[in-house]
Amino acid sequence: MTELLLLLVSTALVNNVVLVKFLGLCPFLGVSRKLDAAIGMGLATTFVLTLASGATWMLEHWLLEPFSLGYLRIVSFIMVIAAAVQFVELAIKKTSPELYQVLGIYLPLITTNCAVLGVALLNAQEGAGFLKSIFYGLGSAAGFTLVMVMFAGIRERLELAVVPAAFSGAPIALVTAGLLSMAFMGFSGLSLN
Amino acid sequence: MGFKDLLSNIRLSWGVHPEGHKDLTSECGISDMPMSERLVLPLAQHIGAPGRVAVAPGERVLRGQVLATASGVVSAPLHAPASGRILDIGDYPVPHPSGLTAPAIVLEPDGRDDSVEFTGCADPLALPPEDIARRVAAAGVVGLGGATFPAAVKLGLGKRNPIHTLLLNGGECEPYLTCDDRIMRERAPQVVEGARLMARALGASQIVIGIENNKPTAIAAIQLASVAFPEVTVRALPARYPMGSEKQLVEFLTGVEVPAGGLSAEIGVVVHNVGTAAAISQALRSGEPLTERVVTVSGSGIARPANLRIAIGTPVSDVIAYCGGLKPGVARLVMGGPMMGMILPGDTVPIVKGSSGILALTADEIPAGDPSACIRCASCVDVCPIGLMPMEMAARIRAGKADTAVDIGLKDCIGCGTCAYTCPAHIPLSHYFSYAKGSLAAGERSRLKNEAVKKLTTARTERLEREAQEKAEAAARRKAEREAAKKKAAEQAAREAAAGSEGVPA
Amino acid sequence: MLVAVASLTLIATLLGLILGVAAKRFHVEPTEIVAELEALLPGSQCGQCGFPGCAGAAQALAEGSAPVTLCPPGGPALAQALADKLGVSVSLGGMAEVVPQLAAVREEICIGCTKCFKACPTDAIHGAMKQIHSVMREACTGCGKCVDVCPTEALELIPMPTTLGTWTWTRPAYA
Amino acid sequence: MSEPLSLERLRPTIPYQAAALAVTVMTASLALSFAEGFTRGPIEHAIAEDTRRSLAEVLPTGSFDNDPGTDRLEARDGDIPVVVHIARQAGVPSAVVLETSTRGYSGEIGLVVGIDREGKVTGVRVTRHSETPGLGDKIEVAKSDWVHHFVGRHLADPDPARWAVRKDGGVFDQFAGATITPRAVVGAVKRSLELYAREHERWFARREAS
Amino acid sequence: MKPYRTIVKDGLWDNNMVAGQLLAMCPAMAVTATATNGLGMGLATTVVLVASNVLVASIRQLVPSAVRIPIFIVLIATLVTLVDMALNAWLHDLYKVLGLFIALIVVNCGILGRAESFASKSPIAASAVDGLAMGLGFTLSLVAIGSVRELLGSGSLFSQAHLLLGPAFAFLEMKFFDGGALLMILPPGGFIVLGLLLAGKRIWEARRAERRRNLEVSASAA
Amino acid sequence: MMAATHSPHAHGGKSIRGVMTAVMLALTPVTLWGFYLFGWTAVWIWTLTVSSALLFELVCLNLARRGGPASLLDGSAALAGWLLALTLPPWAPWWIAVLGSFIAIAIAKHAYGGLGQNPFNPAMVARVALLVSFPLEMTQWVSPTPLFSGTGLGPIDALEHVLFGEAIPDALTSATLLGHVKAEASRGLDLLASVPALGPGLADGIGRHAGSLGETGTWLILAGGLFLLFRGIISWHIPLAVLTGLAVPAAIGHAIDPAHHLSALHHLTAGAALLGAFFIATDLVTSPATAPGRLVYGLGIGLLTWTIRSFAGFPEGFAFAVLLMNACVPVIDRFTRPRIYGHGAAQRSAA
Ligand SMILES: Cc1cc2nc3c(=O)[nH]c(=O)nc-3n(C[C@H](O)[C@H](O)[C@H](O)COP(=O)(O)O)c2cc1C
Ligand SMILES: Cc1cc2nc3c(=O)[nH]c(=O)nc-3n(C[C@H](O)[C@H](O)[C@H](O)COP(=O)(O)O)c2cc1C
Ligand SMILES: Cc1cc2nc3c(=O)[nH]c(=O)nc-3n(C[C@H](O)[C@H](O)[C@H](O)COP(=O)(O)O)c2cc1C
Ligand SMILES: Cc1cc2nc3c(=O)[nH]c(=O)nc-3n(C[C@H](O)[C@H](O)[C@H](O)CO)c2cc1C
Ligand code: SF4
Ligand code: SF4
Ligand code: SF4
Ligand code: SF4
Ligand code: FES
Repeated sequence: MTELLLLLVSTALVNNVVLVKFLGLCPFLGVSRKLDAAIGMGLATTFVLTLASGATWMLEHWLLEPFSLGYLRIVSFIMVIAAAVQFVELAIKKTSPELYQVLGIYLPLITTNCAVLGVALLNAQEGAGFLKSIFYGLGSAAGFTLVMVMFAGIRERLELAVVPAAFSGAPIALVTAGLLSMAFMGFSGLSLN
Repeated sequence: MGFKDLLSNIRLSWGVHPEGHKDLTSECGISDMPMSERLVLPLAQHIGAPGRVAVAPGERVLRGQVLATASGVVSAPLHAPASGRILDIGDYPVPHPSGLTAPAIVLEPDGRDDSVEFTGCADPLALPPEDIARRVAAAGVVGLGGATFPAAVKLGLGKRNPIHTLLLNGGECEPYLTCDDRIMRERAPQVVEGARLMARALGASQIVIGIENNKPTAIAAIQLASVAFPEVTVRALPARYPMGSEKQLVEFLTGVEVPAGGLSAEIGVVVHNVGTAAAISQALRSGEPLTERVVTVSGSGIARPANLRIAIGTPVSDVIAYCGGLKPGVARLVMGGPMMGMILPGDTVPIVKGSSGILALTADEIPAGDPSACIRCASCVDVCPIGLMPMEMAARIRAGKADTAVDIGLKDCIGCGTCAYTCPAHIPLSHYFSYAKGSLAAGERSRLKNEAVKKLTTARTERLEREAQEKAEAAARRKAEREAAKKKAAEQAAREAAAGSEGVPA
Repeated sequence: MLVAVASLTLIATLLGLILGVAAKRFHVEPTEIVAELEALLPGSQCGQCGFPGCAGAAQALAEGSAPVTLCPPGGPALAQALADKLGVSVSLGGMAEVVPQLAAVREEICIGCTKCFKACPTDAIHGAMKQIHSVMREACTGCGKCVDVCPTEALELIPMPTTLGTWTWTRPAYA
Repeated sequence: MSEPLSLERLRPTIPYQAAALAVTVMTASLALSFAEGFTRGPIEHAIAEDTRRSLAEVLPTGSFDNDPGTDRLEARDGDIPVVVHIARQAGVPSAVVLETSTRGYSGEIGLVVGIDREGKVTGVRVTRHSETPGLGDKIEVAKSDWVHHFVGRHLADPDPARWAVRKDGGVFDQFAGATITPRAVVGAVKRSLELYAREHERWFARREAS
Repeated sequence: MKPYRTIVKDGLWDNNMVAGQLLAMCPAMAVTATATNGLGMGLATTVVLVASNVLVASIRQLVPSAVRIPIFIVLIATLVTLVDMALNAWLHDLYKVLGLFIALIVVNCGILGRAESFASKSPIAASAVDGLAMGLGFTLSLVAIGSVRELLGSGSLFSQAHLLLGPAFAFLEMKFFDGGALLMILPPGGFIVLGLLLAGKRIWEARRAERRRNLEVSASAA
Repeated sequence: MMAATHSPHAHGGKSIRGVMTAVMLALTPVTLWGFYLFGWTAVWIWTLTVSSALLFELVCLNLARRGGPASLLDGSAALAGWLLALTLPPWAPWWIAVLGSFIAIAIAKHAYGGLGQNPFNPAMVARVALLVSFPLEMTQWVSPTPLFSGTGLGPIDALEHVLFGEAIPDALTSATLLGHVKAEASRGLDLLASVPALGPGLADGIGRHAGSLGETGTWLILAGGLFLLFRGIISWHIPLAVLTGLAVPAAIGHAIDPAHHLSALHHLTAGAALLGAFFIATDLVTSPATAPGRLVYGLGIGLLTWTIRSFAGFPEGFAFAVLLMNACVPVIDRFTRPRIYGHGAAQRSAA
């Protein structure tokens, strides 16, 4: 139990997918203009990421590994992920048009939110067990959501600030992301032993 | 001050302690100012619909005669402060920060002081409650605490909500102003009687008079005057701005908050100013309408600060002249207190029912320093009596998002200016809020207009269509008729031709 | 290899089926955004926006080729409503500078020809044949159609006058 | 396109959609399977060649004539798995190469350590690491010649107490601002030597016996 | 359809994948610690981008919209895996340099982005041009980011270019000083440098626009 | 006619410059003590940092065409530089000071639009950026060489050292307490055995040990902080929460495993904890606006500082903790808005 908890902390903070691993940057930068949208995107990603971690684990351990089909890993993983995402997209479109409008083009991009595939591939690489894979996915998604929310909060405030013309919008958002990532470096080397 | 008050004082976290400057006038007894040569009486001196003019230019009027009648549910009549001749009815500068003109009646007193016959009442407390309200309405009494809400309308609130408490607002938390202080000291019995009258009209069983603890003489005077009346209690208030604001007063004295967007009457409380109480007592006893009020004339820029009883309509310039004129270095003329009062565009504007003070402020009395960026010190958050985040609202407004400022409470802002007073960056916070409220109101007006226009255009389109259709139908009918006629003619012609005679062209 | 191809194809078929069904189940009609936008516009077809009328303006808005501030009669309130509908943010700074206009009749010249009365899309002009016509402030959008048709140039557009009721505090200057 | 109309009609049907995806995936997996078949040999070959080259790097040239890449056995050093490659000259073991790992500043550092029969280091290379560029990455030969300082060292040179970085009282330089990485590498090399000292007889014996 | 000039200009500058659309950010941040890496990633991506655009454009009529994303992405992943295998087998040395990037290309959302927003709606030739322009624009951005990071972070430019491009390109490798601001080659440096570059681009474009306006004014005055 | 000026027509008299001046006043004693303790290099580094901060402020204000000398002299830039100087190694080379000021003023402050707009604490951004970029220069500490004691450098020699960066004499280099602890821990050594100096001497409050100016002179920092508290410049919430957030886990950790965890007292007196709690975490611009928010923020900083000090790679985590919590401020502010009068569950029954 503690091990799984530590895994959560380490994936969420120390090896944060976005700021340290550089995965999932496009939605991180694209859907962080509004706090609500960021939370929505975070939750959608959490759902997909956890789902995908489980699904790809099964694929890996029940199909790819027994028949040594490692070369099909990328293709099969991404197919499953893409299908899951599209399903989620269709479902959101139906159930919450507001959320759909906000998440816009980024929902399909969860597919290539490299975090999803990246985490799945890392899991396969590490040979993690089922539960560990799920927690790995969950922790990564939690880290993703966390920085999304922090970042979106700052960006909402920046919208009200008198940022110089050259920096307003994307440039200052990137500088902010850099400073955020710098702050997260404080966790580097974090080990609990 | 009781222990409970002390506790509440510590518990209060909002508000500021502006420098009082009350000693300039606090010992100046109320004296009468002589009648001016010309009075300007704006039709809108109260919240609500402006009065409807009841006289004509050139007409001679008597003191106390109705010049304009109330023109709606929320309105108040206007009376002549002196006998004289109506010089003009037209647009004149009024006390308003815009410097715009507004409809007003100009009266030239003739100095004879002929008055209409007043029907007073020796024992107004014996009057039935409805009668009290009716007489208050007829006397044109409005709230003298600043909001100028027609007093009688407030007295009618008892009909809709059960009112248990009347609060009398003797806070006078604005710096400089001492008119309420003087009224309480000099006319304590009147104030108490007025309060009892209002309580009777409202059906309220208890009266609480709240007075800031920096006015010990007034507290003593009111206590003395009310000693015979068990339903009246006097409570000392901590001296802190904006203690006199209705919401703060209600919460402090009753422990209950006025619901957002609602009236204090919803929780069984009605608040009136002490001056209003005194005016009501006077109006009912003598039968004379409200045509004068007590005004504090103060500020370092005034030669002889004073508390004056001034006829409504008296030009501010006359008041200043009567007080010895302005000293050099006056930077700003303000009507009301420095915290919420309005800047006067000039001294030609008249005293109105809501004028509690005329302040001539010199440069070292007014805010100095240019606004700079907000440093998020949160002083404004700490002092806001309503619990708003002024810097956040101002930032949203500045970024052109007034509508999102509403989400965080813009509509709850009472415009007290406490935040701007305290801001180290000198950001005109309350100005931002007035601006935003104004532009939201303008937006609302234009939305309403759009809807109206839309209705009009649809109606017009429908009308045009109908007309076109009718025209078409008419044309068709005519055509059918013509055709029928033609046919008939043709038949006839045929017949005639058959008969061998000449055809007549149709 | 056969296993690989067969199993993946099977999975793909299944996923395809699921998605296909989901697409049917969760199908949403595309909203008639143009119609909704047109419903928001004043509908006076005045053409101040530069389009042949409100329908054209709505079309342009939906395509994103016109700013939400396009309609002077609608004012900032409409711009905000349009922006909300389209999910864009709007800066009303420039809009506030456009002073609303109002048609005014110079009574001494008006001959009561009723041409303006017929031209006004909002029925803002009142008056009967051969009588002096007057403009209703609450209905006039300042479109100027009446000015164009008036034979005696009795009509002119004036800025909407400010009254105590419509005056507002200006935006504080920012340091 | 001759039948756009029928395609138009077909496209929204569910079976068509499922089939489209299935066909795509089938084609993709077929293509990949074939490609895999074609490339498996060359890839394995290339990887073996790689291993051989990296092993050769830490062994003196001409000191062996077998293929240490395939002459391997697995061992453990504490809880670290170690792969032992044995280099032979005419069938006689002349040296070993240990594939081992250690924990650096950020994550694992993979090492190969060549050790000759006398227990002297013949070479050290870092095969993988995620140390901070500019700080800890001076353990790569491409960045610095630091790892060359191990060549010729053995357990008695320096004496065991000084088999450490300077900061800990040893003889090996640390990098400016980064002690943890070199400390880890020095420790790993030392442990490899100790492992060799403990086990080499067994390794050589087992192999020679078989 | 857009003229080729616009497509090219879009890809290289106006609608640049990184600097304009903020897509494909992960590789743009992850591999740009050196200019050489940026170049390698950019070129590898360009190849895949052109191929995937062409492929998608050629089958676009056949793809039903409900499953289009899975189909596109499977195609891209297959392409990438094929390239990966081929390099690994026959150009193993290059593979050792590029291998890292190739795995990352799969997750580069910019490629799917182009498939979705351009190739699935355009004919084959235009899609190929778009892929090439986008790819080169991507390369340009990556090299720019990489150069700044490398220069500030380790005082060099195009270090190890010979490994990627062959020994003939060793002349590109430059060394200006030892040491440097480590921050620049760590994750935060990527964001900060791109932010500063975008600000620079803004300023430059504003200046240019102003200059052009001035020219027009003086021309009309003349 | 006078221009329409909105009420209020009175002002409380607080000004930004006044606030900043008060903070600088509060920092003066500990700074002077630091000058005495570390000698002329410290004086030069401080001077360089503050003056270059002012210079960059001037340049940025000009570029933004905003404000003139009035904005320059509002004191915020000088204060940012001052606080940065207090966290730098007193024998750092000149370019550390200048680059630090540049990062603080140009990047962390003016890229966001200047005073009040920056989400991150400029001085801490600069400190962390320097630490991460130049770990060597930023972790070279010296033992105190008090002025007039003959151990340190004269003014000219010190200037030479700062400008030309001669190596620090070996005899002088030393480690801060936290650095020492981290180094020993990284070798897997037991604190009890390896840190014999862990007596009460370290907490003597005068700080005769290696470190930055802001890590020494504990009592003076405390006095300055209390001065600010009583002047009403800062509220008590943040300092108290920071110190609690640090001390409580530290005490628990120490009670459970004294071999690997420093005591609460050490955590509080070593490193930047006190300076941070009173002067850095309290930066108005980058901290929450409401009391509950400030408590959350302060607790977060304390807890993160302890976590980073105890478990992560850096010996001192205060700066990181501040930046991490800075990033949370907008979210904290959003969820700790005060209740608005007349809304919600306030309808207490009449007294
Ligand atoms: C910020 C603020 C301060 C106020 N201060 C006073 C005051 O000191 N005395 C007072 O009588 N009314 C004051 N008022 C007005 C009261 O809220 C309330 O309207 C008034 O007491 C009602 O009495 P009236 O109708 O008799 O004027 C203040 C209002 C506000 C918003
Ligand atoms: C961004 C960053 C990256 C670091 N990377 C490494 C590293 O790769 N290897 C290492 O040994 N130490 C690394 N460090 C650790 C510090 O430099 C640490 O203080 C040092 O290793 C302790 O050794 P010292 O005794 O020389 O100070 C890094 C520090 C920072 C700030
Ligand atoms: C603004 C500025 C930044 C500098 N940055 C660095 C740097 O990042 N790293 C560095 O080693 N020297 C830097 N220097 C150069 C130093 O002044 C000095 O020459 C250098 O540290 C010499 O040390 P070395 O032994 O590492 O060569 C910088 C100089 C300036 C003016
Ligand atoms: C109580 C107080 C604390 C401050 N602390 C800092 C600080 O830690 N770092 C800093 O750069 N500026 C500090 N400042 C100065 C100023 O607020 C800061 O430069 C702004 O963040 C710049 O926008 C402080 C100011 C005050 C009043
Ligand atoms: S003016 Fe409004 S925001 Fe400011 S203190 Fe008063 S109520 Fe609060
Ligand atoms: S008081 Fe002024 S400076 Fe302070 S937070 Fe409020 S608006 Fe900003
Ligand atoms: S300006 Fe407005 S009202 Fe006039 S046609 Fe255009 S959209 Fe319609
Ligand atoms: S400008 Fe003329 S035509 Fe247009 S709305 Fe006004 S009155 Fe009607
Ligand atoms: S490349 Fe776009 S999310 Fe990673």
